[in-house]
Amino acid sequence: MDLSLSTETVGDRTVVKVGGEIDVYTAPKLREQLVELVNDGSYHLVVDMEGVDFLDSTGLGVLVGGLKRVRAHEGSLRLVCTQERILKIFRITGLTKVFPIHSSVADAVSATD
Amino acid sequence: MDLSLSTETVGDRTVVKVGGEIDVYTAPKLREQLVELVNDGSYHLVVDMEGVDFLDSTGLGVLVGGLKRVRAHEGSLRLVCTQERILKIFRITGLTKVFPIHSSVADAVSATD
Amino acid sequence: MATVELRFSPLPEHVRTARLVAAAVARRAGVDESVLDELRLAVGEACSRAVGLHQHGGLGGAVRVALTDQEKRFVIEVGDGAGTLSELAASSEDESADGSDDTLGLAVITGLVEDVEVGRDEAGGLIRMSWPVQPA
Amino acid sequence: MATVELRFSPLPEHVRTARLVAAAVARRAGVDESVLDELRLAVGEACSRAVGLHQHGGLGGAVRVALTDQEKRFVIEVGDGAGTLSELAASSEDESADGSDDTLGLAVITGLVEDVEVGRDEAGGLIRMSWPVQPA
Ligand SMILES: Nc1ncnc2c1ncn2[C@@H]1O[C@H](COP(=O)(O)OP(=O)(O)O)[C@@H](O)[C@H]1O
Ligand SMILES: Nc1ncnc2c1ncn2[C@@H]1O[C@H](COP(=O)(O)OP(=O)(O)O)[C@@H](O)[C@H]1O
Repeated sequence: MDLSLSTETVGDRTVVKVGGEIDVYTAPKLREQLVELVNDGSYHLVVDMEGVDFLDSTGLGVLVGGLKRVRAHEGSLRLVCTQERILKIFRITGLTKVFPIHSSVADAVSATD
Repeated sequence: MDLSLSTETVGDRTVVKVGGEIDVYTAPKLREQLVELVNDGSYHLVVDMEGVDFLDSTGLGVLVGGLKRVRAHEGSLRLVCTQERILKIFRITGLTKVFPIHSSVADAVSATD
Repeated sequence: MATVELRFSPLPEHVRTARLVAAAVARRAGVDESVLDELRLAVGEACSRAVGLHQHGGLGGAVRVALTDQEKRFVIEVGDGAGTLSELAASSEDESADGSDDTLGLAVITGLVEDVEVGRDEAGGLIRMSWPVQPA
Repeated sequence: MATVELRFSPLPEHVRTARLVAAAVARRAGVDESVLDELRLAVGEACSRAVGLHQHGGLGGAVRVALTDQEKRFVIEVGDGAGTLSELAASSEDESADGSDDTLGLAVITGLVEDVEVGRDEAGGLIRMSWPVQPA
């Protein structure tokens, strides 16, 4: 299955809803999307991963890249993820310490820490 | 997907309902079933192919083998099939001339020609 | 080189894998959805035939499926390693088999696929088939 | 010989095919359903890494995935043809890449798979992983 992407603005946050497979083949599309948002001045991103079926390290790399980009503008990148399978991948790579991970979009858009 | 088989007696006919894929891997199971029925004295068979998703020449070979077996006992082997994809395979191999093909089990069990 | 090449030991269960791979790679290469069913069936037939040859001959070795994405055609080659056996089998009628599978298999392939060549290479028989690719 | 072997030109799209094939063959070999997701991911990581090495090195050739059904283990080997490049890449930090994919990839593999060896053969790097098989 391919990657699907949609964005929505909620207050000062931009929610990127991702669906399908984020892998070595589709990750470039996600990277483009994140780069474009930052270039357009969206520095507070929420990536909603609830619709993601598959995530590999290329996808993780793109998310880390996105985080670096928004941080260069004092921004934030928060994830929404409750799928154990996906959370495990963040855990084994130590990235749960790098990304704030929320259990709902509502949580993520209102978070401020 | 694997092959599923179930049999039912309707008057003097035995209806074999086949589901799934009949291919080089699963065809032996269908062969066994047909051989067993003939050995048990069921010589008038109706093979219901409506649940078949995939059929290859190994499957055709097993049906032809079944036909030979029942004919050795003056029996019959009728097929039920309305799926164009499956019918095409019988057509290109000339087997529509060999098997009576019916559009419903009711038709097949009442056919006498 | 082929875009994707699959080799498998001559067992019926791997024919399913070959069908799966051929259809997935063909779809991705731009072969029309409407012919994917036929392609899957044709590849399965060619592989079943190769597996049968290996098994009848008591041969080890591998069946090879090469998938090549050319500009305008998607090419599938299925090669057995049955040497000269593959010729014998193609011409002889195997009376012991139900309904002479080998003849039926070739009938299905030639009935379904417009562009098909049944030939041979060093290892044994080689069936070459191709389908048009939609411009991306 | 491997039960099933896949070779593909080093393009990201074929990594999906490799995942698909590995999972299908492993399932059929009797690898437990509960680890198939991890197996799929690990194979994808190993293949992505191999594709990356070929692409960074501007190399042609092929990535090889060998699937071997042993008595009690299902073994997957992923080999690149990147020669000595595969060592360099494993140790160097690629600062231009987002988040150093190669390190993440290895972290995922070693985090997921209990039995894994990262080594090499004549052609280049070789990642060997195995999973238990349920008795049929
Ligand atoms: N066309 C195929 N190619 C490769 N693997 C397949 C294919 N179809 C099914 N499989 C895999 O084989 C597994 C077992 O299929 P099945 O036919 O149900 O097995 P069994 O014969 O062991 O009952 C399936 O769960 C699926 O992942
Ligand atoms: N894991 C996979 N391995 C091989 N082929 C796949 C896999 N997932 C999907 N495909 C095949 O690739 C086709 C195209 O997938 P998709 O990602 O939607 O393509 P595209 O990038 O062209 O939009 C699918 O229809 C499917 O048959």
